[in-house]
Amino acid sequence: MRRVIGLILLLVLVACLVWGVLPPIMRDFGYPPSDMDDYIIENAQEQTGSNNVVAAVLFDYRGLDTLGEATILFTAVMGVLLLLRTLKRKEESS
Amino acid sequence: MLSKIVRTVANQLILFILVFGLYVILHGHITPGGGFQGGAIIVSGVIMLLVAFNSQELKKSLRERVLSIVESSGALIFAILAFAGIGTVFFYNFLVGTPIFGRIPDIGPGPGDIWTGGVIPLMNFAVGLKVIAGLSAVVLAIALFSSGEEVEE
Amino acid sequence: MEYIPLNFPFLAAALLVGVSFYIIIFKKNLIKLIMGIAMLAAGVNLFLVSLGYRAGGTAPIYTDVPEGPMVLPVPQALTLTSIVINVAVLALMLTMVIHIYRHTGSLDSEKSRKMKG
Amino acid sequence: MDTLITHSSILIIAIPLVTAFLIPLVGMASKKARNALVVVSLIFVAFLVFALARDISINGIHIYTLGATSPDLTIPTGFMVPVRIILEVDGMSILMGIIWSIVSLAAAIFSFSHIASETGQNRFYTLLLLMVTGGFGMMFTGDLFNLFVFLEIASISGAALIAFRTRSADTQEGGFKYIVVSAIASLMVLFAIGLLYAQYNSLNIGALAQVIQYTTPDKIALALLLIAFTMKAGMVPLHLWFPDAYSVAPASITGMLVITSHACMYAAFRVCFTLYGGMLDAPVVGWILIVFGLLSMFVGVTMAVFQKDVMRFMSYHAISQLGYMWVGVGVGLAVLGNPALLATYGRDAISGGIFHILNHAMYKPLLFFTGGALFYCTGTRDLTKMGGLAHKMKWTTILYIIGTLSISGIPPLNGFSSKILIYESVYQFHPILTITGIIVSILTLASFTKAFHSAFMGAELPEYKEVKEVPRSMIIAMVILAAGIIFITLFPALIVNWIINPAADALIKQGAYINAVTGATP
Repeated sequence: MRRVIGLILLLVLVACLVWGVLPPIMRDFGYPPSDMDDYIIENAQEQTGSNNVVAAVLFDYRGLDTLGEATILFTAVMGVLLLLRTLKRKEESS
Repeated sequence: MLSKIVRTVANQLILFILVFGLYVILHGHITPGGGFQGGAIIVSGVIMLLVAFNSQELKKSLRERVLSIVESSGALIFAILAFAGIGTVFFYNFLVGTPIFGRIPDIGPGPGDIWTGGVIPLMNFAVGLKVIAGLSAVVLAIALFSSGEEVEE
Repeated sequence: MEYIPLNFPFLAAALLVGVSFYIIIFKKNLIKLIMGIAMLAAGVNLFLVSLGYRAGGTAPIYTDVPEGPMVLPVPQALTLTSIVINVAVLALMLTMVIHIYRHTGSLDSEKSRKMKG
Repeated sequence: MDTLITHSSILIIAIPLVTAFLIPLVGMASKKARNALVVVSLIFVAFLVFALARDISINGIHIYTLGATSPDLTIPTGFMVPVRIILEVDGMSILMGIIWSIVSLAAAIFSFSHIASETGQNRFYTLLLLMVTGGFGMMFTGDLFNLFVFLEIASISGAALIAFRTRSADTQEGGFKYIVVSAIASLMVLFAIGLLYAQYNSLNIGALAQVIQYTTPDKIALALLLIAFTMKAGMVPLHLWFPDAYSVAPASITGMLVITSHACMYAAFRVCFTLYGGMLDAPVVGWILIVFGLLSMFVGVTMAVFQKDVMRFMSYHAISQLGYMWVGVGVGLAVLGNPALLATYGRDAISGGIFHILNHAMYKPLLFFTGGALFYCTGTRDLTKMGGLAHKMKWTTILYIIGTLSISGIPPLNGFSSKILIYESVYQFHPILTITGIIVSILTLASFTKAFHSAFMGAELPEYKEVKEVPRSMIIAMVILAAGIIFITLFPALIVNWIINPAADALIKQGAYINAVTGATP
């Protein structure tokens, strides 16, 4: 019974997603609206001095995201080391 | 531990992987790449060493405590670079126009100049340091953990 | 390639998301569950990066680039962020699965989840 | 001081972050220095939050543009839409910030004794501070993608902390469930962000709210966002992971996890009220929130009656209490399009829901902390094995009574004042909501009395002869929260006028939020 309900929900979800990205609903692939990105492409060299516009977006325009991303990596490393710590104590003591 | 051929090749290859990774990190602001990508390349080299030798062997040269310190300092450098702009605004690119990485390239397509980008190359470097240390620590910890288990039982 | 019928890359991403949801809901093995989440992440990343494509565009890097339009840089940056985030999540998940396996000796989600109710 | 206020929103996010990076280095040198660093940084953050709250009550919405030449320069000169990440703190955000600063401080102090016997403490405090960062980031950001990033920070560190005690399988399963749920939820959020970005080429909430059309992809995005955030906040059809994860974490972390649930709830409100706002098909979404909120209230409290594990028991009550907030705010959302009804009872319903968030954020961590204190002293979470502890643990008993009276809405205490606000306003919308609320309240009181009886009352049990009162730092942490409860109890009108009503207005007045981004070009 749970399987059937799950399957129905899944089909509804997939149908919605597929329907939502097909042409009449979604815009055409390859022709995005691009106000913000055009501004970045035009001004990145002058404002940040970086030839790589993606690097300019990562470290300048959306710097906090990258700081967050680095933090997430740090968090995961800390988490992994935290969870694997018990055995290390055992190794040291034995 | 794999055969001698694999170990020898891995020993030679790691140098090239390191150089390529460093190139990708340091040229992150003018060519495709950056701290994360270059760091991932170098960590793939570390994983190669892990496969060729074993985790106990690798632990002799890469200590987790050291890796942890390097990772924390990489993150700190990044955060401090972001903080340094707080005279105007957090994350302000304060090095543009100064002698350190401060040149502004010719607008439009061009050959690229290493001394551009303001704080971006420095941040790339900090992130690269962090990714190398962090992912190596994760890989090493998981490998040690699973091999330690086998040794115990 | 000026026009791509049916928004094919978006469609592929949506189907990938659908398949991975199937895996997440119906597979009992914890490793398969993690693979499902990795696939979900791949689908979402594919969707994000294909949002930025501009017909005939080049990579948004000015070093020795041919003249012409450039693809949008922001989706690429978002995708990069999201990839790194998923690496972090997967590492932590795998660590927890190692622990679960050590404690229960099983990777079956039905068996390992003792506390129901 | 002015400079400090100008930069306060980013400092509130960055100070715990930098402290977290420092802790592995400092912790190697000295344990005391590390603990002092944690407390000092959290107290400083709390000070900044209150200073910022005062500033917002005077000057309105606080804006901070990262990386621009001036913090107010939301839109680059000679351009129409925001490009950079903008932090936007309004009444609602700062209310959540105040809650989070108090609870995280209490949780950090509580942890000093609570996990004193465990290994890996440096990493524990690192992750705790990272969780604080993630929470503040979620509350203060004005950018959708940034919201996703901070959501991930909060949930990854939360999952690692849930699994902190690696010796038992339960903690690992709880942590694994939590991280799976948050990974799926955050990827759904990311897909929704992609759908919105595809059409409007913007990621800023205010800028999106200005141009949003409520087309079909927008509706799909709304559904994805709401499912994801309600799943992470533990609304009923998607609540199965909630008690499993919350009951096994160290008690201090459980207290903080409750607030991350509130932060996800805040994100859901932000999406409904601010992002979609006037374009939203408000009655439908409002009724969905109300129906599932009622289900949460009822299912949570009925499941709680059968629980033997004290933390599980309280987790189910948390689900039930979260239902009140969904109902209160859901009623407000349902009448959002109708100014007359909104003025008569809609705004009060929203205020009630938000006030209940504040109250719940005080008494639920307090109750979790007392549960953690019981676990600390007895080594078990099973209520049937406890008994007669009131003789030994006087402070814990008194604090538990305060929490119980408050959660059941007994008249003088703060739980009552928010519940009465919800009951009165919701009654005008539909009487059945109020009746359900009162029934659930009575059931809550009954089950908490039963738990009180089995843990604290009765004869002293022989196996607990050696039990002493918990260490001082745990009592201090609990007293901080109890002081919050008593303060709200004494001055409910003051709190409502100063904090709650501005927060409710911040949700209702979508235009102010948009103007702060798009209209502030100097």
